[in-house]
Amino acid sequence: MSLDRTKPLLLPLALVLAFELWARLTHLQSDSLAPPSAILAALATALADLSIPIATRDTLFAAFAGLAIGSAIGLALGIAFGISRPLDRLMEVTVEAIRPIPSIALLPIALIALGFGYRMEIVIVAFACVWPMLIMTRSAVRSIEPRLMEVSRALRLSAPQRIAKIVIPAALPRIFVAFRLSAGIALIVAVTVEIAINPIGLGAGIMLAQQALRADLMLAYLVWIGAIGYALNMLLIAAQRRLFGRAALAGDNP
Amino acid sequence: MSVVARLIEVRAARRQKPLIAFNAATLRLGGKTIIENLDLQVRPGEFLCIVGASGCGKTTALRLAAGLYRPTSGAVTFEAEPITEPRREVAIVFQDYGKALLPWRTAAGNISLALEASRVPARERGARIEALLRKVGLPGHADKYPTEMSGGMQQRLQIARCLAQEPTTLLMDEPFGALDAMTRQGLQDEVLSLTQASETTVIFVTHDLDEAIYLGDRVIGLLPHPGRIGIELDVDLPRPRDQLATREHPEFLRLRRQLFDFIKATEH
Amino acid sequence: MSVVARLIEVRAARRQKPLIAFNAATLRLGGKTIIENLDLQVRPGEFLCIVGASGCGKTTALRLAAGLYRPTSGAVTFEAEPITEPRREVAIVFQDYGKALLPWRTAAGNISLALEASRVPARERGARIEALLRKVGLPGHADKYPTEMSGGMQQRLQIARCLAQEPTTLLMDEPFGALDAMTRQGLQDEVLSLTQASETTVIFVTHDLDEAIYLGDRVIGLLPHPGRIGIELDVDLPRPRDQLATREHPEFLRLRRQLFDFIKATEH
Amino acid sequence: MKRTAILWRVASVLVAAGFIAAWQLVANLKLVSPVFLPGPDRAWAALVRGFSSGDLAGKLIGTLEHMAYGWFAASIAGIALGALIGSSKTMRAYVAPSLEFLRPLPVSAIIPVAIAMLGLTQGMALFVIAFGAIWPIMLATIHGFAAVEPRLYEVARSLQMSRTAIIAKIALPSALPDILAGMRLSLTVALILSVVCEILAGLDGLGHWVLLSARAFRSADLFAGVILLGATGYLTSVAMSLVEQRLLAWQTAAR
Amino acid sequence: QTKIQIGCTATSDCASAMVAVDEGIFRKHGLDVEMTPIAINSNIPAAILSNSIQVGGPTSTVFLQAVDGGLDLVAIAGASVMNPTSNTAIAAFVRNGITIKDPKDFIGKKVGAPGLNAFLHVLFVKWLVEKGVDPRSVNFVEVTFPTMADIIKSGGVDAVLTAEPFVTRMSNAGLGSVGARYGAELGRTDPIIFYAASRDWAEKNVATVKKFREAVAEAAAIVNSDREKASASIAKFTKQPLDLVKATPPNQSEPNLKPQNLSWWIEVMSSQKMLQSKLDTAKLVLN
Ligand SMILES: Nc1ncnc2c1ncn2[C@@H]1O[C@H](COP(=O)(O)OP(=O)(O)OP(=O)(O)O)[C@@H](O)[C@H]1O
Ligand SMILES: Nc1ncnc2c1ncn2[C@@H]1O[C@H](COP(=O)(O)OP(=O)(O)OP(=O)(O)O)[C@@H](O)[C@H]1O
Ligand SMILES: [Mg+2]
Ligand SMILES: [Mg+2]
Repeated sequence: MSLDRTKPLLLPLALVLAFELWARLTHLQSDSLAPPSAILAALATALADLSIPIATRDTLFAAFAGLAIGSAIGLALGIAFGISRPLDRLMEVTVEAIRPIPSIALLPIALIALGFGYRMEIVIVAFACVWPMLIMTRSAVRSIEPRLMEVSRALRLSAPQRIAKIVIPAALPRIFVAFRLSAGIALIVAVTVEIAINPIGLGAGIMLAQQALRADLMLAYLVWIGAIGYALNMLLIAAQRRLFGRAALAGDNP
Repeated sequence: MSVVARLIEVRAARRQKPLIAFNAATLRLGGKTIIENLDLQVRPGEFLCIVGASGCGKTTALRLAAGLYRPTSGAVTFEAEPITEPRREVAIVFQDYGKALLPWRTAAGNISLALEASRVPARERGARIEALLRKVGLPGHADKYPTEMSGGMQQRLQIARCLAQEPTTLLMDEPFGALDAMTRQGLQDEVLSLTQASETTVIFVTHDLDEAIYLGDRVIGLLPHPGRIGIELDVDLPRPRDQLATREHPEFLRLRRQLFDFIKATEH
Repeated sequence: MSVVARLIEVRAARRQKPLIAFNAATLRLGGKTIIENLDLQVRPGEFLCIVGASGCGKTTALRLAAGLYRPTSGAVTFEAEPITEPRREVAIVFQDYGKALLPWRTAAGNISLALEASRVPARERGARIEALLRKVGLPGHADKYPTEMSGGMQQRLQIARCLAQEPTTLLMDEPFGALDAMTRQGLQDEVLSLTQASETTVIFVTHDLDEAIYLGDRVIGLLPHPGRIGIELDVDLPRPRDQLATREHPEFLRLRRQLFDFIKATEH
Repeated sequence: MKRTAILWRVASVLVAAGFIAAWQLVANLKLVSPVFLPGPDRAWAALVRGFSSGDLAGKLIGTLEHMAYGWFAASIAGIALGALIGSSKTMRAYVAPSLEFLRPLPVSAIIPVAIAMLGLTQGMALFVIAFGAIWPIMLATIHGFAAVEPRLYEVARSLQMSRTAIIAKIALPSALPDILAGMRLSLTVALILSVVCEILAGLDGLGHWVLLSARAFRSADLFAGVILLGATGYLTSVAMSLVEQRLLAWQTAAR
Repeated sequence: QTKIQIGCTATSDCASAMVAVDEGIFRKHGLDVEMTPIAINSNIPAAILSNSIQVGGPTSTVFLQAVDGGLDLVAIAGASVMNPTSNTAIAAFVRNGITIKDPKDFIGKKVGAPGLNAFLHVLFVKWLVEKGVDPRSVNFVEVTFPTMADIIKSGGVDAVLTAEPFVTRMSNAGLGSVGARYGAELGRTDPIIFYAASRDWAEKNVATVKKFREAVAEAAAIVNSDREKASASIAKFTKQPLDLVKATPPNQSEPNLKPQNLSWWIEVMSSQKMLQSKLDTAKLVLN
């Protein structure tokens, strides 16, 4: 049991040690790299003076709100496109042409339309989260066992019933994968928006640390973001188990 | 067939007002003609059995009647209306039972699906599920998931779900294929008594000739490549039928022989 | 059974050196005992049939013999070695044929899988696939995907894939369940001639009593809850068997009666 | 068959044209300052100007290169890692958690570190793009491996197929729909990241064009770049669809 | 108390506003000011237009390009100007293994600028032109300040356009040497950064603008005279270590801004084809 718990730590520990050693041996001098010991110290300080906790709250709020809105839209569109071939084909050009527009290129427009703050960040996060949900939900819905869709037709399930009782449960494991992916993307986009423009949250912290030439602090922020993302993922997996039990994990555990 | 005879036949069919009718129905799939020019009338309350060699088109014909396929040409009608979609009063038992069950729902949940579809209030469902499970010989298995059930049990579960629909028409595709002789006979009688009592119309696909004759008012044998009717036998055996008496009836044995010869001739 | 008789039996079993042996094998799944204290020896070259009511544990017993389950207690051995994993010389025909085929491979591709696994060179495969498809009555269907095939055709495709393995032992779970009488008889004779010629050992699960007696050297009837042996009949019918003559043999009819009574008694 | 496909595509283009018309309307009504949102007419004019001056074509090629290499690297690494983690308990225990830690790291913050480690090189860009684009493919592959019909694994076991054969012949084809959906997502991610990389690391490409246009407040030029990105996204997705149709023919046979 | 938000990048150019906040000068003038750090200078015009900030500190190049692009901005007060001190702080830093004796030696070199078409880049190009070198023969790429040292070290570029404290840091680390002090050679005294607002806001808030000007003027005096106070405020706003800030003198604050102060920039940028329209200096600065 205790070995099982340490297994995930071995690889990162080894890498960190190697990096520390390398930094010491080469007398690392850089404005964007710092030895792990310095990073840890900076992390501890920033945690203690509450700058990281406050920034975390801001970032997570924007990321979650955007994730909720974006994935709801993506889920709805993905199911609609997955069920209805005609709709999918009609929207193909539009969707595929809008999807690759990097929100970072449109940040100035978003800024002028919405100003600094949560609103702009949430909109951009939502925009980014729609697509993975849409694409993966659509493909999940398409690969539902055709016999099950026939069962729903034979029972004359109404469209909402069909979606609630057949489509979503059958596609749930994949929808969850998409959601986990989107959660990661939400965090990334939120931080990116903060780095580029929005003066709140972890991204702003990174930006300031960078401009202050505090590589240790900047990397501390990065490590912290990784930890948050990791915890978020664990939380989602636990929630998936708890909420949906067998259904969500159908075939998801070996 | 002479024109006059054909005319008389057409009139007779009109008088009987078929519930389900195939009118010169042809179906092409993947570039091949699977069913060709099928003409078939099923009267309300009739128990029609379909037999035929493996791959001759039985399942396909049933799917046409269910509205899961639409004919490439010709028509398939239900109460004289072309069938475009499955109807709620028509229940379908699929041949591949394993794929037709929701793996994330227990046995009770799978039956419940049909009850939910017909908006049976939640508090009534429990008792009805119980009764249905008992009917197909699965009492006490309500909480099992399909993957925890044997092949025969899954097959019976699917039948229970179809009965939960309280259909006026039952389309059954080899529903007892995975059952042992005794369970099978029990379910045959169960289906017979249910359908006779409520005048349910049944189209029943099977590869067991005895079963077809034992159950049916009429048995149709399909010929393969493409699927069309090769033999049509009216079964004039007294009802209610009895597993021992009916199977020993001389008419039963005669029909059996006839069907057997037909099937034998279709091979090769 | 007296101690002496038991001793003699044990010695006899030793002499025969069973190929597959269940020694007091017990299997618990999901908190329930599915198979309990099963003792069973299968001799090399023997054709053993297993019958029993739906859900009595036939499939589970077969999966134990295949190495897909490991017994909770007791042992299941192959050539006196405990079975821990499926072996290549043992082929398994699954009951749910629809799930056991690769949907992304054509009929030919599915058979090819077994040939690839035993490293048959690519240029030899074509001819062997051809031959196997013909053997199961599917010539000309090589390029069809499983979803484009009827239930019976899928079932036969799975059998063809197992034969491609050139197994010394065949474990078959209701392999002819979806087949019409004629196709079925053809395949019964096919399997018989194949296995007799190469001395293949077969464990054959079926719910068709006639089939069990027609094919088997020995027929075992399982009792349900938990699964254990309820009856064991040696089939002393002459070989090669014949669809007409064998089935009319008095011994056949006697065995059939006996099995029927057994199955009947197990219900309820 | 072919004709209906073309008709659908035409209809789809018409729908997109409808959206462009709506955009023009918004621009004409000046709902958003024209300094930031030019109409499609001005954007198109800027696009034509950009191509005729020869600048834009070069930038486009630069971006396409970044995207193609990054996506290719991400696909190979993502499928390989996904297959390893999806099929091996050991990998799952030792490696998967570290990857989960890396996944939420924003590329914009990675770039300075990557520059410090790898220098301002194409290799750095490749690494960063692949780093960001790998996740959809990897997650989809892992899930696809876990969702294989258990009966098929039993078939493989009874055929005594080797681990690699099981991966190649059972798990990968079964997971293919998932993997392709993941690759489709990654393709866009790779395109976006190419642009981000060009913006943040100053590499030559459309991102650079977009950045300079934005900085100079030439919104028409900026949208010319955006239009090119959209067109690139659409064309690559069409190519992807063709591949999918090819590889998933068995799935359409089921319908 | 009138509330206004001022947006600046993490440089010493807006020191007058920073000091005015810290020393309570804004409050004294009836202004409740909040300073917002802005990542990239070119975001400032959009931030002003969205009213996220009312006053921002764009560089001359950003401001002029924004106005050229059609944004209705107006300068309301001066922030920093070039002077001999700040001009010597600007340098083209060359990596080891490359020697620059003559401006012509930059031909064919890969030069990293912290922002293409931004302040240092425009100046450098102007310098090249003055020295008779065709700027198109130099290969410019973008390199942000924090990554300069690493890129110079790895040889990713041959030179970077940079300023203090980076010049000293890189010299001390032995990464290379100063190739040209082009700022000093140009010897200009034109504005680097000034405070700007949207014309709309500025015209509606004449009184506030007036108070702002007075406060900034008062603070500018402190910035230019009291380096201790200035450094403390800069360090506080930019979160840079105090030692690092103290190491370089802040750019000179100059609260007065005349329309003609912008004409040199307009001329330089026009000659570099960065402006498409003819800008009227009289309209650029609020009188
Ligand atoms: N989707 C399809 N595409 C192409 N051909 C198909 C498709 N479905 C069925 N077929 C072909 O149609 C024929 C009839 O199939 P069908 O399933 O109706 O047979 P069946 O009579 O039900 O056989 P069985 O008793 O084996 O189930 C077969 O030859 C089969 O290959
Ligand atoms: N994975 C499982 N978990 C729990 N119970 C199981 C599982 N698999 C099978 N069972 C139970 O074990 C019993 C025997 O199942 P098995 O599949 O062996 O029956 P069978 O004899 O093959 O029946 P059939 O003829 O219907 O296929 C059944 O009661 C079934 O519910
Ligand atoms: Mg069929
Ligand atoms: Mg079974």
